[in-house]
Amino acid sequence: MIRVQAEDFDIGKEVEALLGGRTDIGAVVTFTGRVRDHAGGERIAEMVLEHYPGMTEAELARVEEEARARWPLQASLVIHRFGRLRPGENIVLVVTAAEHRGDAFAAAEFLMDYLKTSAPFWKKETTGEGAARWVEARESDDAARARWEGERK
Amino acid sequence: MIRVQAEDFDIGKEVEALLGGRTDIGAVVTFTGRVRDHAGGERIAEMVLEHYPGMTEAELARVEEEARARWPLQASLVIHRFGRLRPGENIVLVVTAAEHRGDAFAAAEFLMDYLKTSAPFWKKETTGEGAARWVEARESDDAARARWEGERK
Amino acid sequence: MTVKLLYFAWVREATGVGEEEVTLPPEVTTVGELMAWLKSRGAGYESAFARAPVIRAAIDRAHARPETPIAGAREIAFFPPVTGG
Amino acid sequence: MTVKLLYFAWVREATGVGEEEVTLPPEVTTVGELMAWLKSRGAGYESAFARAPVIRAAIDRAHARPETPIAGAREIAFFPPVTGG
Repeated sequence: MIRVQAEDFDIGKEVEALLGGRTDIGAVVTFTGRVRDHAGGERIAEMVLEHYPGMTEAELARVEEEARARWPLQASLVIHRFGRLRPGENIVLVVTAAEHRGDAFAAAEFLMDYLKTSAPFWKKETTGEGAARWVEARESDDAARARWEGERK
Repeated sequence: MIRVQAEDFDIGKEVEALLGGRTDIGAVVTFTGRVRDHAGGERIAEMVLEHYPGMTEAELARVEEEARARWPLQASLVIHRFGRLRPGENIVLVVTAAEHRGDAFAAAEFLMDYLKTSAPFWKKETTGEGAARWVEARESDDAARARWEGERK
Repeated sequence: MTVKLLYFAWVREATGVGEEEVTLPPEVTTVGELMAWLKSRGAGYESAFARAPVIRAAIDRAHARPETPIAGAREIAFFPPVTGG
Repeated sequence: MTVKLLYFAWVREATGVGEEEVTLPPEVTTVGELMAWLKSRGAGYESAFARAPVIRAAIDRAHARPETPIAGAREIAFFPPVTGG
Protein backbone atom coordinates (compact mmCIF):
# COMPACT_ATOMS: atom_id res chain seq x y z
CA MET A 1 0.00 0.00 0.00
CA ILE A 2 1.16 3.51 -0.87
CA ARG A 3 0.26 6.90 0.55
CA VAL A 4 1.56 10.39 -0.26
CA GLN A 5 0.38 12.95 2.26
CA ALA A 6 1.16 16.22 4.02
CA GLU A 7 -0.02 14.87 7.41
CA ASP A 8 2.15 13.13 9.98
CA PHE A 9 1.74 9.40 10.73
CA ASP A 10 1.96 7.22 13.86
CA ILE A 11 4.11 4.11 13.43
CA GLY A 12 2.12 2.00 15.90
CA LYS A 13 -1.26 2.91 14.41
CA GLU A 14 -0.06 2.25 10.86
CA VAL A 15 1.29 -1.20 11.82
CA GLU A 16 -1.95 -1.98 13.64
CA ALA A 17 -4.08 -0.87 10.66
CA LEU A 18 -1.93 -2.94 8.30
CA LEU A 19 -1.58 -6.13 10.38
CA GLY A 20 -4.08 -5.97 13.24
CA GLY A 21 -5.88 -9.28 13.66
CA ARG A 22 -3.47 -11.21 11.42
CA THR A 23 -1.93 -14.26 13.06
CA ASP A 24 0.26 -15.52 10.22
CA ILE A 25 3.01 -12.89 10.46
CA GLY A 26 6.29 -13.58 12.24
CA ALA A 27 8.36 -10.48 11.51
CA VAL A 28 7.57 -6.79 11.07
CA VAL A 29 10.21 -4.23 10.15
CA THR A 30 9.54 -0.49 10.07
CA PHE A 31 11.81 2.24 8.83
CA THR A 32 11.13 5.89 9.63
CA GLY A 33 13.11 8.74 8.09
CA ARG A 34 13.12 11.99 10.06
CA VAL A 35 14.24 15.56 9.44
CA ARG A 36 17.61 16.18 11.13
CA ASP A 37 18.51 19.52 12.69
CA HIS A 38 21.86 19.71 10.94
CA ALA A 39 23.41 18.92 7.57
CA GLY A 40 27.05 19.29 6.59
CA GLY A 41 27.83 21.10 9.84
CA GLU A 42 25.05 23.67 9.41
CA ARG A 43 21.92 24.04 11.47
CA ILE A 44 18.69 23.30 9.58
CA ALA A 45 15.63 25.34 10.58
CA GLU A 46 13.14 23.69 8.23
CA MET A 47 12.72 21.78 5.01
CA VAL A 48 10.20 21.85 2.17
CA LEU A 49 9.57 18.64 0.28
CA GLU A 50 8.37 19.20 -3.28
CA HIS A 51 7.07 16.25 -5.31
CA TYR A 52 5.53 15.36 -8.66
CA PRO A 53 1.91 14.40 -7.96
CA GLY A 54 0.87 11.39 -9.99
CA MET A 55 4.37 10.23 -10.80
CA THR A 56 5.21 9.95 -7.09
CA GLU A 57 2.40 7.47 -6.48
CA ALA A 58 3.26 5.55 -9.66
CA GLU A 59 6.94 5.23 -8.72
CA LEU A 60 6.26 4.20 -5.13
CA ALA A 61 3.77 1.57 -6.32
CA ARG A 62 6.30 0.28 -8.85
CA VAL A 63 9.03 0.02 -6.18
CA GLU A 64 6.65 -1.77 -3.81
CA GLU A 65 5.65 -4.21 -6.56
CA GLU A 66 9.33 -4.92 -7.24
CA ALA A 67 9.95 -5.65 -3.55
CA ARG A 68 6.99 -8.02 -3.42
CA ALA A 69 8.27 -9.85 -6.49
CA ARG A 70 11.66 -10.36 -4.80
CA TRP A 71 10.63 -11.35 -1.25
CA PRO A 72 7.65 -13.32 0.12
CA LEU A 73 6.05 -10.36 1.87
CA GLN A 74 2.75 -10.78 3.65
CA ALA A 75 2.10 -7.03 3.77
CA SER A 76 3.86 -3.78 2.96
CA LEU A 77 3.25 -0.06 3.31
CA VAL A 78 5.02 3.07 2.14
CA ILE A 79 3.97 6.52 3.36
CA HIS A 80 5.85 9.61 2.15
CA ARG A 81 5.10 13.14 3.32
CA PHE A 82 5.47 16.38 1.36
CA GLY A 83 5.32 20.08 2.26
CA ARG A 84 6.94 22.00 5.10
CA LEU A 85 8.69 19.89 7.76
CA ARG A 86 10.72 20.82 10.83
CA PRO A 87 13.61 18.95 12.51
CA GLY A 88 12.33 15.93 14.44
CA GLU A 89 9.35 15.44 12.11
CA ASN A 90 8.75 12.22 10.20
CA ILE A 91 9.39 12.16 6.43
CA VAL A 92 8.85 8.60 5.31
CA LEU A 93 7.59 5.29 6.71
CA VAL A 94 8.22 1.85 5.25
CA VAL A 95 6.65 -1.26 6.81
CA THR A 96 7.32 -4.82 5.69
CA ALA A 97 5.85 -8.02 7.14
CA ALA A 98 6.96 -11.59 6.45
CA GLU A 99 7.08 -14.99 8.09
CA HIS A 100 10.82 -14.66 8.66
CA ARG A 101 12.91 -11.67 9.70
CA GLY A 102 15.53 -11.87 6.95
CA ASP A 103 12.92 -11.20 4.26
CA ALA A 104 11.31 -8.34 6.17
CA PHE A 105 14.69 -6.64 6.81
CA ALA A 106 15.94 -7.04 3.22
CA ALA A 107 12.69 -5.80 1.67
CA ALA A 108 12.57 -2.73 3.93
CA GLU A 109 16.16 -1.78 3.03
CA PHE A 110 15.44 -2.38 -0.65
CA LEU A 111 12.33 -0.19 -0.55
CA MET A 112 14.28 2.65 1.05
CA ASP A 113 17.22 2.34 -1.36
CA TYR A 114 14.90 2.33 -4.37
CA LEU A 115 12.55 5.08 -3.32
CA LYS A 116 15.54 7.30 -2.39
CA THR A 117 16.78 7.10 -5.97
CA SER A 118 13.56 6.93 -7.99
CA ALA A 119 10.61 8.59 -6.23
CA PRO A 120 10.29 12.20 -7.50
CA PHE A 121 10.79 14.20 -4.29
CA TRP A 122 13.10 17.16 -3.81
CA LYS A 123 14.18 18.65 -0.50
CA LYS A 124 14.86 22.33 -0.02
CA GLU A 125 16.49 23.15 3.31
CA THR A 126 16.46 26.46 5.11
CA THR A 127 19.50 26.93 7.35
CA GLY A 128 19.55 28.68 10.72
CA GLU A 129 20.78 31.81 8.92
CA GLY A 130 17.74 31.79 6.64
CA ALA A 131 19.51 30.63 3.47
CA ALA A 132 17.48 28.18 1.40
CA ARG A 133 19.14 25.55 -0.80
CA TRP A 134 18.20 22.41 -2.67
CA VAL A 135 19.65 19.24 -1.17
CA GLU A 136 22.10 17.53 -3.52
CA ALA A 137 21.61 13.88 -4.39
CA ARG A 138 24.10 11.62 -2.58
CA GLU A 139 26.38 9.17 -4.33
CA SER A 140 26.01 6.87 -1.32
CA ASP A 141 22.32 6.49 -2.22
CA ASP A 142 23.19 5.41 -5.76
CA ALA A 143 25.69 2.92 -4.32
CA ALA A 144 23.06 1.59 -1.88
CA ARG A 145 20.69 1.01 -4.78
CA ALA A 146 23.36 -0.55 -7.00
CA ARG A 147 24.03 -3.41 -4.58
CA TRP A 148 20.55 -4.83 -5.34
CA GLU A 149 21.01 -4.78 -9.13
CA GLY A 150 23.34 -7.75 -9.28
CA GLU A 151 21.05 -10.03 -7.35
CA ARG A 152 17.93 -9.34 -9.35
CA LYS A 153 15.88 -12.52 -9.64
CA MET B 1 17.59 0.32 27.06
CA ILE B 2 16.37 -3.16 27.99
CA ARG B 3 13.02 -4.40 29.27
CA VAL B 4 11.79 -7.92 30.03
CA GLN B 5 8.06 -7.99 30.69
CA ALA B 6 4.86 -10.03 30.46
CA GLU B 7 2.85 -7.07 29.12
CA ASP B 8 2.36 -6.15 25.48
CA PHE B 9 3.96 -3.05 23.97
CA ASP B 10 2.92 -0.45 21.39
CA ILE B 11 5.57 0.24 18.74
CA GLY B 12 4.55 3.87 18.19
CA LYS B 13 4.47 4.70 21.90
CA GLU B 14 7.84 3.07 22.50
CA VAL B 15 9.46 4.99 19.65
CA GLU B 16 7.89 8.22 20.92
CA ALA B 17 9.10 7.57 24.48
CA LEU B 18 12.60 6.78 23.21
CA LEU B 19 12.99 9.59 20.65
CA GLY B 20 10.19 12.11 21.16
CA GLY B 21 11.53 15.66 21.05
CA ARG B 22 14.91 14.66 19.58
CA THR B 23 15.80 16.49 16.39
CA ASP B 24 19.19 14.92 15.63
CA ILE B 25 17.94 11.53 14.43
CA GLY B 26 17.63 10.70 10.74
CA ALA B 27 16.73 7.01 10.73
CA VAL B 28 14.67 4.77 13.00
CA VAL B 29 14.35 1.03 12.44
CA THR B 30 12.02 -1.19 14.45
CA PHE B 31 11.77 -4.95 14.39
CA THR B 32 8.79 -6.73 15.94
CA GLY B 33 8.64 -10.51 16.30
CA ARG B 34 5.14 -11.98 16.56
CA VAL B 35 3.66 -15.39 17.39
CA ARG B 36 2.65 -17.21 14.19
CA ASP B 37 -0.40 -19.46 14.00
CA HIS B 38 1.48 -22.29 12.37
CA ALA B 39 4.87 -24.02 12.56
CA GLY B 40 6.11 -26.86 10.40
CA GLY B 41 2.66 -27.32 8.86
CA GLU B 42 0.88 -27.59 12.22
CA ARG B 43 -1.53 -25.12 13.74
CA ILE B 44 -0.26 -23.39 16.90
CA ALA B 45 -2.87 -22.56 19.54
CA GLU B 46 -0.56 -20.83 22.01
CA MET B 47 2.98 -20.48 23.22
CA VAL B 48 4.63 -20.13 26.61
CA LEU B 49 7.93 -18.26 26.81
CA GLU B 50 10.09 -19.32 29.75
CA HIS B 51 13.19 -17.30 30.62
CA TYR B 52 16.01 -17.05 33.14
CA PRO B 53 15.33 -13.92 35.20
CA GLY B 54 18.51 -12.00 35.86
CA MET B 55 20.54 -13.64 33.12
CA THR B 56 18.02 -12.50 30.50
CA GLU B 57 18.51 -8.84 31.39
CA ALA B 58 22.29 -9.29 31.59
CA GLU B 59 22.50 -10.93 28.15
CA LEU B 60 20.22 -8.39 26.47
CA ALA B 61 22.25 -5.53 27.96
CA ARG B 62 25.48 -7.17 26.78
CA VAL B 63 24.11 -7.59 23.23
CA GLU B 64 22.89 -3.97 23.18
CA GLU B 65 26.31 -2.77 24.37
CA GLU B 66 27.99 -4.77 21.61
CA ALA B 67 25.70 -3.20 18.99
CA ARG B 68 26.46 0.29 20.29
CA ALA B 69 30.18 -0.43 20.12
CA ARG B 70 29.85 -1.48 16.47
CA TRP B 71 27.53 1.23 15.09
CA PRO B 72 27.10 4.94 15.91
CA LEU B 73 23.63 4.54 17.42
CA GLN B 74 21.87 7.54 18.89
CA ALA B 75 19.37 5.40 20.81
CA SER B 76 18.36 1.75 21.12
CA LEU B 77 15.72 -0.31 22.88
CA VAL B 78 15.07 -4.02 23.31
CA ILE B 79 11.82 -5.29 24.86
CA HIS B 80 11.26 -9.04 25.23
CA ARG B 81 8.06 -10.55 26.59
CA PHE B 82 7.67 -13.80 28.54
CA GLY B 83 4.71 -15.90 29.64
CA ARG B 84 1.66 -17.12 27.70
CA LEU B 85 1.24 -15.67 24.20
CA ARG B 86 -1.30 -16.34 21.46
CA PRO B 87 -0.87 -16.15 17.66
CA GLY B 88 -0.78 -12.54 16.50
CA GLU B 89 0.72 -11.29 19.77
CA ASN B 90 4.03 -9.46 19.94
CA ILE B 91 7.09 -11.28 21.33
CA VAL B 92 10.02 -8.92 20.92
CA LEU B 93 10.71 -5.32 19.90
CA VAL B 94 14.04 -3.90 18.80
CA VAL B 95 14.41 -0.18 18.02
CA THR B 96 17.57 1.44 16.67
CA ALA B 97 18.10 5.11 15.83
CA ALA B 98 21.01 6.64 13.94
CA GLU B 99 21.84 9.56 11.69
CA HIS B 100 21.94 7.29 8.65
CA ARG B 101 19.74 4.36 7.70
CA GLY B 102 22.49 1.83 6.98
CA ASP B 103 23.65 1.89 10.60
CA ALA B 104 20.12 1.64 11.99
CA PHE B 105 19.26 -1.33 9.74
CA ALA B 106 22.50 -3.21 10.43
CA ALA B 107 22.31 -2.72 14.19
CA ALA B 108 18.68 -3.90 14.34
CA GLU B 109 19.51 -7.08 12.41
CA PHE B 110 22.56 -7.66 14.57
CA LEU B 111 20.55 -7.24 17.78
CA MET B 112 17.98 -9.78 16.59
CA ASP B 113 20.59 -12.28 15.40
CA TYR B 114 22.47 -12.06 18.69
CA LEU B 115 19.52 -12.13 21.04
CA LYS B 116 18.05 -15.09 19.14
CA THR B 117 21.18 -17.13 19.92
CA SER B 118 22.19 -15.83 23.35
CA ALA B 119 19.25 -14.50 25.37
CA PRO B 120 17.96 -17.29 27.68
CA PHE B 121 14.38 -17.72 26.43
CA TRP B 122 12.68 -20.99 25.55
CA LYS B 123 9.43 -21.37 23.64
CA LYS B 124 6.96 -24.14 24.31
CA GLU B 125 4.22 -24.39 21.69
CA THR B 126 0.81 -25.98 22.09
CA THR B 127 -0.60 -27.27 18.80
CA GLY B 128 -4.23 -27.18 17.75
CA GLU B 129 -4.52 -30.81 18.93
CA GLY B 130 -3.35 -29.83 22.43
CA ALA B 131 0.14 -31.34 22.18
CA ALA B 132 2.85 -29.23 23.84
CA ARG B 133 6.45 -29.26 22.66
CA TRP B 134 9.62 -27.25 23.11
CA VAL B 135 10.64 -25.37 19.99
CA GLU B 136 13.99 -26.58 18.62
CA ALA B 137 16.78 -24.10 18.01
CA ARG B 138 17.25 -23.35 14.31
CA GLU B 139 20.55 -23.73 12.50
CA SER B 140 19.56 -20.72 10.36
CA ASP B 141 19.74 -18.57 13.52
CA ASP B 142 23.30 -19.75 14.21
CA ALA B 143 24.18 -18.96 10.58
CA ALA B 144 22.59 -15.50 10.86
CA ARG B 145 24.71 -14.81 13.92
CA ALA B 146 27.89 -16.21 12.38
CA ARG B 147 27.89 -13.69 9.54
CA TRP B 148 28.66 -10.89 12.04
CA GLU B 149 31.63 -12.68 13.63
CA GLY B 150 34.00 -12.10 10.72
CA GLU B 151 33.46 -8.36 10.65
CA ARG B 152 33.98 -7.74 14.32
CA LYS B 153 35.69 -4.39 14.81
CA MET C 1 3.40 17.98 -31.74
CA THR C 2 1.93 19.68 -28.65
CA VAL C 3 2.96 18.48 -25.21
CA LYS C 4 2.65 19.52 -21.58
CA LEU C 5 5.99 20.31 -19.93
CA LEU C 6 6.54 20.27 -16.17
CA TYR C 7 9.52 21.58 -14.20
CA PHE C 8 10.42 20.80 -10.59
CA ALA C 9 12.77 22.07 -7.86
CA TRP C 10 15.64 24.24 -9.13
CA VAL C 11 14.72 23.58 -12.77
CA ARG C 12 11.33 25.17 -12.05
CA GLU C 13 12.95 28.04 -10.16
CA ALA C 14 15.36 28.72 -13.05
CA THR C 15 12.77 28.60 -15.85
CA GLY C 16 10.31 30.51 -13.70
CA VAL C 17 7.56 28.17 -14.94
CA GLY C 18 5.99 25.12 -13.26
CA GLU C 19 3.93 23.90 -16.17
CA GLU C 20 3.30 24.91 -19.79
CA GLU C 21 1.93 23.64 -23.09
CA VAL C 22 4.36 23.87 -26.01
CA THR C 23 4.25 23.00 -29.69
CA LEU C 24 7.48 21.33 -30.70
CA PRO C 25 9.17 21.58 -34.12
CA PRO C 26 9.29 18.21 -35.92
CA GLU C 27 13.11 17.92 -35.63
CA VAL C 28 12.84 17.55 -31.82
CA THR C 29 12.42 13.77 -31.40
CA THR C 30 14.23 12.79 -28.18
CA VAL C 31 14.45 14.00 -24.58
CA GLY C 32 17.98 15.24 -25.21
CA GLU C 33 16.93 17.21 -28.29
CA LEU C 34 14.04 18.69 -26.32
CA MET C 35 16.43 19.88 -23.60
CA ALA C 36 18.67 21.50 -26.23
CA TRP C 37 15.63 23.19 -27.80
CA LEU C 38 14.33 24.43 -24.44
CA LYS C 39 17.70 26.01 -23.70
CA SER C 40 17.10 28.46 -26.55
CA ARG C 41 13.81 29.74 -25.11
CA GLY C 42 15.20 32.52 -22.91
CA ALA C 43 17.64 33.34 -20.13
CA GLY C 44 15.85 31.27 -17.45
CA TYR C 45 15.73 28.19 -19.66
CA GLU C 46 19.32 28.73 -20.71
CA SER C 47 20.53 28.85 -17.12
CA ALA C 48 18.44 25.78 -16.16
CA PHE C 49 19.45 23.62 -19.11
CA ALA C 50 23.09 24.70 -18.94
CA ARG C 51 23.08 21.92 -16.33
CA ALA C 52 21.41 19.48 -18.74
CA PRO C 53 23.81 16.61 -17.94
CA VAL C 54 22.46 16.40 -14.37
CA ILE C 55 18.81 17.10 -15.23
CA ARG C 56 16.54 14.04 -15.22
CA ALA C 57 13.40 13.61 -17.28
CA ALA C 58 10.16 11.65 -17.14
CA ILE C 59 7.76 10.92 -20.00
CA ASP C 60 4.16 10.38 -18.93
CA ARG C 61 5.35 9.87 -15.34
CA ALA C 62 8.01 7.25 -16.05
CA HIS C 63 11.76 7.93 -15.87
CA ALA C 64 13.32 8.60 -19.30
CA ARG C 65 16.84 9.06 -20.66
CA PRO C 66 18.28 11.67 -23.06
CA GLU C 67 18.01 9.18 -25.96
CA THR C 68 14.37 8.23 -25.19
CA PRO C 69 12.04 9.19 -28.11
CA ILE C 70 9.28 11.62 -27.21
CA ALA C 71 6.83 10.64 -29.93
CA GLY C 72 3.34 10.26 -28.49
CA ALA C 73 4.23 11.81 -25.12
CA ARG C 74 1.52 13.86 -23.42
CA GLU C 75 3.51 15.05 -20.39
CA ILE C 76 7.26 15.51 -20.11
CA ALA C 77 8.88 16.58 -16.84
CA PHE C 78 12.36 17.89 -16.06
CA PHE C 79 13.89 17.86 -12.58
CA PRO C 80 17.11 17.45 -10.59
CA PRO C 81 18.19 14.05 -9.22
CA VAL C 82 15.62 13.07 -6.60
CA THR C 83 16.31 13.59 -2.89
CA GLY C 84 13.33 12.13 -1.05
CA GLY C 85 13.19 9.48 1.65
CA MET D 1 31.65 -26.69 47.46
CA THR D 2 27.98 -25.73 47.71
CA VAL D 3 26.27 -24.17 44.71
CA LYS D 4 22.81 -23.24 43.51
CA LEU D 5 21.72 -25.18 40.40
CA LEU D 6 18.98 -24.00 38.06
CA TYR D 7 17.25 -25.96 35.29
CA PHE D 8 15.13 -24.53 32.47
CA ALA D 9 12.72 -25.75 29.78
CA TRP D 10 12.94 -29.49 29.06
CA VAL D 11 15.96 -29.91 31.35
CA ARG D 12 13.75 -28.68 34.23
CA GLU D 13 10.88 -30.91 33.14
CA ALA D 14 13.15 -33.97 33.00
CA THR D 15 14.88 -33.40 36.35
CA GLY D 16 11.56 -32.39 37.91
CA VAL D 17 13.40 -29.60 39.73
CA GLY D 18 13.66 -25.89 38.91
CA GLU D 19 16.24 -24.94 41.50
CA GLU D 20 18.27 -26.68 44.20
CA GLU D 21 21.32 -26.25 46.43
CA VAL D 22 23.89 -29.05 46.13
CA THR D 23 27.22 -29.82 47.73
CA LEU D 24 29.66 -31.04 45.13
CA PRO D 25 32.45 -33.57 45.65
CA PRO D 26 35.92 -32.04 45.15
CA GLU D 27 36.63 -34.03 41.95
CA VAL D 28 33.88 -32.13 40.08
CA THR D 29 35.78 -29.09 38.73
CA THR D 30 34.26 -28.25 35.31
CA VAL D 31 30.80 -27.78 33.79
CA GLY D 32 31.21 -31.06 31.88
CA GLU D 33 32.18 -32.98 35.03
CA LEU D 34 29.21 -31.47 36.82
CA MET D 35 26.84 -32.69 34.07
CA ALA D 36 28.32 -36.19 34.32
CA TRP D 37 27.92 -36.14 38.12
CA LEU D 38 24.32 -34.88 37.90
CA LYS D 39 23.45 -37.72 35.52
CA SER D 40 24.01 -40.18 38.37
CA ARG D 41 21.50 -38.48 40.70
CA GLY D 42 18.37 -40.37 39.57
CA ALA D 43 16.22 -41.34 36.59
CA GLY D 44 15.06 -37.77 35.85
CA TYR D 45 18.62 -36.42 35.85
CA GLU D 46 19.82 -39.38 33.82
CA SER D 47 17.21 -38.78 31.08
CA ALA D 48 17.95 -35.02 31.05
CA PHE D 49 21.73 -35.30 30.94
CA ALA D 50 21.66 -38.18 28.45
CA ARG D 51 21.34 -35.22 26.07
CA ALA D 52 24.35 -33.48 27.62
CA PRO D 53 25.96 -32.63 24.24
CA VAL D 54 23.07 -30.29 23.40
CA ILE D 55 22.60 -28.87 26.91
CA ARG D 56 24.01 -25.39 27.47
CA ALA D 57 25.23 -23.99 30.77
CA ALA D 58 25.69 -20.62 32.43
CA ILE D 59 27.84 -19.78 35.44
CA ASP D 60 26.66 -16.80 37.46
CA ARG D 61 24.45 -15.77 34.53
CA ALA D 62 27.12 -15.85 31.82
CA HIS D 63 27.32 -18.52 29.11
CA ALA D 64 29.83 -21.28 29.89
CA ARG D 65 31.30 -24.28 28.06
CA PRO D 66 31.83 -27.88 29.19
CA GLU D 67 35.50 -27.15 29.89
CA THR D 68 34.77 -23.99 31.92
CA PRO D 69 35.96 -24.39 35.57
CA ILE D 70 33.24 -24.03 38.18
CA ALA D 71 35.45 -22.95 41.07
CA GLY D 72 33.88 -20.01 42.90
CA ALA D 73 30.54 -20.29 41.09
CA ARG D 74 27.46 -19.37 43.13
CA GLU D 75 24.79 -20.19 40.53
CA ILE D 76 25.06 -22.69 37.67
CA ALA D 77 22.20 -23.13 35.17
CA PHE D 78 21.47 -25.85 32.61
CA PHE D 79 19.14 -25.38 29.67
CA PRO D 80 18.49 -26.26 26.02
CA PRO D 81 19.73 -24.05 23.18
CA VAL D 82 17.81 -20.78 23.44
CA THR D 83 14.76 -20.10 21.23
CA GLY D 84 13.65 -16.55 22.05
CA GLY D 85 13.15 -13.61 19.74
